[in-house]
Amino acid sequence: MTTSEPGRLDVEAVRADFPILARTVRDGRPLVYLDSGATSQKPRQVLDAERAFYEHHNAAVHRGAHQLAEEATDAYERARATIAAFIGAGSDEVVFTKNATEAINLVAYAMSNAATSGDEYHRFRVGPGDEVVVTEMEHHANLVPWQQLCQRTGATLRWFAVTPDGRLDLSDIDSLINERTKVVALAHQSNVLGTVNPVTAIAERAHAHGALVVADAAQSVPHMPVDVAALGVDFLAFSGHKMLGPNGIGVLWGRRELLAGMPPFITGGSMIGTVHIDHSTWADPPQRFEAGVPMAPQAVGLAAACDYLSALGMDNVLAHEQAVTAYALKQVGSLPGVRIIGPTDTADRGSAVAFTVEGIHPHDVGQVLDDLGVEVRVGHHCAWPLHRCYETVATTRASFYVYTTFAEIDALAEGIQAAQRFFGTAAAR
Amino acid sequence: MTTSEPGRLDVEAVRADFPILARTVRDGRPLVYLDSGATSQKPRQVLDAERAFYEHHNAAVHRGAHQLAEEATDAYERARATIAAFIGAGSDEVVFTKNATEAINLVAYAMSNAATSGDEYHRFRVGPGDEVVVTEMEHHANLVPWQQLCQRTGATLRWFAVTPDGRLDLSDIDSLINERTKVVALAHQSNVLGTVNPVTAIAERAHAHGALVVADAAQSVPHMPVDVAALGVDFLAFSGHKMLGPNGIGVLWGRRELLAGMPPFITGGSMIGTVHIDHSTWADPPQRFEAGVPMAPQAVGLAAACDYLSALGMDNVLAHEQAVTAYALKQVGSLPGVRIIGPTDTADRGSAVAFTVEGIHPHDVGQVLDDLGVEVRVGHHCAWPLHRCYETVATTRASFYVYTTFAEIDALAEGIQAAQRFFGTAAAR
Amino acid sequence: MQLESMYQEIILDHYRNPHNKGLREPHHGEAHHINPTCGDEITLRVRLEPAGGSLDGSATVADVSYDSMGCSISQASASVLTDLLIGRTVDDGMRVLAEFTELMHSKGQGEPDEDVLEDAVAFAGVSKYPARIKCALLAWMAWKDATAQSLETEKEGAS
Amino acid sequence: MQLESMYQEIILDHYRNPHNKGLREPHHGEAHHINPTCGDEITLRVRLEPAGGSLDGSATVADVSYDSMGCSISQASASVLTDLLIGRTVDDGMRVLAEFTELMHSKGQGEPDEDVLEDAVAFAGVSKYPARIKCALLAWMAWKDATAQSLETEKEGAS
Ligand SMILES: Cc1ncc(COP(=O)(O)O)c(C=O)c1O
Ligand SMILES: Cc1ncc(COP(=O)(O)O)c(C=O)c1O
Repeated sequence: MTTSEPGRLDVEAVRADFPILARTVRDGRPLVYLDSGATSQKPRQVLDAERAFYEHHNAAVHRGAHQLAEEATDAYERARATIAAFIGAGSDEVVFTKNATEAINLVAYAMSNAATSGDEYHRFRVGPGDEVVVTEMEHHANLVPWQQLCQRTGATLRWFAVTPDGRLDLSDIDSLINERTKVVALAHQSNVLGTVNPVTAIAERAHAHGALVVADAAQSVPHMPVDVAALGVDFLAFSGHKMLGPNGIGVLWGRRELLAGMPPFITGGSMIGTVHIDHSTWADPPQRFEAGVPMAPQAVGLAAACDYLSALGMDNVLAHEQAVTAYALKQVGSLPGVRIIGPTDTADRGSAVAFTVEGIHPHDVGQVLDDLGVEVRVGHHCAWPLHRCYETVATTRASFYVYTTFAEIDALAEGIQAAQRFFGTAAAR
Repeated sequence: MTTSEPGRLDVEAVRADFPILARTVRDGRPLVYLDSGATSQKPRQVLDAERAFYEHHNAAVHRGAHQLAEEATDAYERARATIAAFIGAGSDEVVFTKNATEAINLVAYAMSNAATSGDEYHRFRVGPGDEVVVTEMEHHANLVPWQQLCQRTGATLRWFAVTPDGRLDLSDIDSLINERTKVVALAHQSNVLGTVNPVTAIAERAHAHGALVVADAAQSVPHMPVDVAALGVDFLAFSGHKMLGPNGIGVLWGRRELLAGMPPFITGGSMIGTVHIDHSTWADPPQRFEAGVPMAPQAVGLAAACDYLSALGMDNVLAHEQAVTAYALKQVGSLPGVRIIGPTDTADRGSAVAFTVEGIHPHDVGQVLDDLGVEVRVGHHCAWPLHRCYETVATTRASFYVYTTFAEIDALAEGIQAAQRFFGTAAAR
Repeated sequence: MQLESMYQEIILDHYRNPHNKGLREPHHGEAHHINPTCGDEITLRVRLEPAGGSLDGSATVADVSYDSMGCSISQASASVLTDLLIGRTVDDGMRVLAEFTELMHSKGQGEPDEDVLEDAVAFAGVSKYPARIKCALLAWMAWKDATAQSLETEKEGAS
Repeated sequence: MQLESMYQEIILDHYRNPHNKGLREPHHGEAHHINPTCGDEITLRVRLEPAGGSLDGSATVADVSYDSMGCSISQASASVLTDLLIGRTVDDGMRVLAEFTELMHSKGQGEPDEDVLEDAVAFAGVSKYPARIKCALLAWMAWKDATAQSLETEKEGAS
């Protein structure tokens, strides 16, 4: 068991902020939570911020002129500014959604809505002959909405393949991205492989052909410093719950001029300019894309999460995760019968470590680990096409965050060996 | 000032559960919160339930096999069962959305998606020649999505007018609802007038012509017992935040066989059957309509809100609000220069009381009230077409809930008189 | 370790040496089921033998064969299913299915009837793990579908 | 009561007796603005007089007239605007607009320059009420649009 922590975070101090990490599971075993890629745990500071909103300032945002409504609106818009600053964006470029999934659907539906909206929205129209490009490593959230856009509009879906070592195969980029390409949608960081994709280079190619670029940043914004200006994409989607924030809130960032020229998705109150019984006009972004009473308490919670991460320093968060990941790749990757799915070193690679264990189905690996208090995810992790590339239906995935310790990686490696002993597939080392 | 409370709620005991009601506004004035129609306040029990989820059971629902994921999934599905029981529905008929707005958009988008989905979804297709019927009293959330559906599909929008006393004008129902009608969407209870519409009778007429009926229950489910079987509609939408629950969660209820035959709206993880790189199939309802990591903590909070309301008894809630409303209609309605917009007695009428004050703009009325700590809403309340019917751009609206006291109505009436004195429009009584 | 309560020896035996695996002809109905959370799949075939003139609930389950990919629980459950159902009448099989389904939803509280479920009682421990219930039921749901299909085909053929 | 800090006598006077209300001809530009939260509206017209040969920032705001519906703040603000801007150059007017906009976003902390803003300093108290800032700015935004339009029209005419 390793006791020193070479990352630049005081992990024990961090852990003390997360009430759930003190609990036990199964027969009183300490919780070893290695499923932050699915959802992260929340520090007290985030829960307190959300609760304080409810207990002191709760009102419908942007809809009232009384003091509570003023305070609620102010808290909501300050939260937007904090979150915008966290990714180097302007406040008016940050749209709140319920999660990354809605954020991506927003863009995909706006593009099909453009067909039946005014000419001012022609920039977003797609139809037969146009192409939409994704990758084989996408999470279903950044794949199915584009399949559906193609189905609604008659556009054609194309995709980048992945290489056996877990990288995008860019060899056919010149034919994949061409003058027919209208949008390129890809993960900034894969939730299975951990791979960080060369988004900036691909975006340049796409922009040369006038295509829009949508980055699924659900697994990057929580784990590394992300600056939208430097990244060079047009839209960026992420979820609050994966970055220490509450559930029920996500973000779509979009370039100011693109949001301004984009038709709405969900329609209703607070996103309108004027409403007549048979037609309506729209508010400016970001309001245009936020129909209904918004999730202000969750926005406030997410801003508290950004503050928490900023106080740790995103460079330190990244360094800590790189160290933990390197250790995991070594400790887990060196076990006999274990195959890492994805890059085996930490270059351009984040902290999801997916693997197979020879002769044991991931469900069974997960069950043994769970019995030992080690909580990992098993299955296709919402990336079914990717798993087909590796000729496996499912993998076991451990994923890490600011509160992950080296001792927890040791527990994982020991758990895998326990599974091998239990199912009799490997001699004990 | 009235001190006895003829409603059947122990309002003081209820108020003690709501931390925010103890605060003061402006220059230390007690908060008189009369804006529950926009959003309700939350009892400690709801905030505690949500926090307990985060601190003890937080994990991604329906995505993990470990103990935390089991507990989270179990809590989420138990919440669904509680909420379903609250409206007399089956669990598998309750779809979680972020708010009522999304719930209504879900149905409207599913209907346009049906055009480009398989034949099994033909039941939901609309196109040129088909008609969509709404009413002039709709909240924008139940109007604009239908305008947009018509714009996407070429269907025609038609609408019921309202009468001067705030009821639906049903005189032309036979021509409005006919064999071309595909969907009738209407408010169960108006958020401005308070009017409770004869939804069941209208639904019968619609069903006779094979049309679907969508009820916007955002203002009814929080305030009266609602039983979906008795109501006779096909879909019902409401928001958690208006019924003591958290923000960021809403509900679409739909008839089992209709949900089963409806194409999805937002697509992504957890709503799929199988996913291939170029096509996908769907899970059964309700999962089909819940893409992405869901807002489980908010679902748990909403279930706690349902439990809270059930413990009070929805009959008692209704009786209390009827009593408060009757008192408000009398105290406010009898002020010189004040005109109630909507029914002036409590028959088929809920607790929103909108009014105009002669010679004083609603913004200015609201400002004087706010200065006295009385928090009401001013504007068109997201019902702009309705306000045009009454030849006014805006009204002042007071709306009540379980914690509203008679003394607060007195404060409202006194505040209106203070505004009249301040602007010199009426002699003091 | 609570693992033993879930992975009973019987289950591990069936997992390592599955019975009746491999698709066989002839068959009346075939169903392909997938567990959408993990991607596990089964293709299962049913052959019925009419008791009297027509295929109905009194028909005998003459053969069940399958091909599948999945975890120990889903594999063992398919194997146990074939042992249990081959040779019974359809009506009887449906009763076993009902009993097994009830056991799976018992959250570890069920008291399985060993006379009816035989080896399948070993799955009682699985019911404590909600995420694994689908694994245990996968083959059973496929059998239900394939059997319904067999009866349907017959009806269509008859009409 | 903090009401008096918001509803200064000057504001109430302009509200009760608005100056330059009612649309007038001729005009170069017209803008129609709506406050989407309350439905208040204003239609505002601008007539410019060129200083030299062409219409530009040195032109004089020869007339501003408007028709509007709204609260005391929005009505008084339109009235004050006309008093302040008629007779100034466009460039000057834009400076007043900038100063007024800054005051409105000062959250009650602004120290308005009375030489520039004259009667408009009375709106300082409004800046403490975020929901009312839009009311105070409605006419000013319309003036900015109508003026930009006037200059545009001229350019188009010239080219
Ligand atoms: C009648 C009615 N319908 C729909 C809505 C929309 O609810 P939400 O904004 O929570 O989606 C509201 C409240 O704003 C309402 O009062
Ligand atoms: C890469 C990636 N994209 C998108 C999503 C979708 O996020 P959510 O479910 O919060 O919408 C996830 C997580 O589930 C993810 O890992």
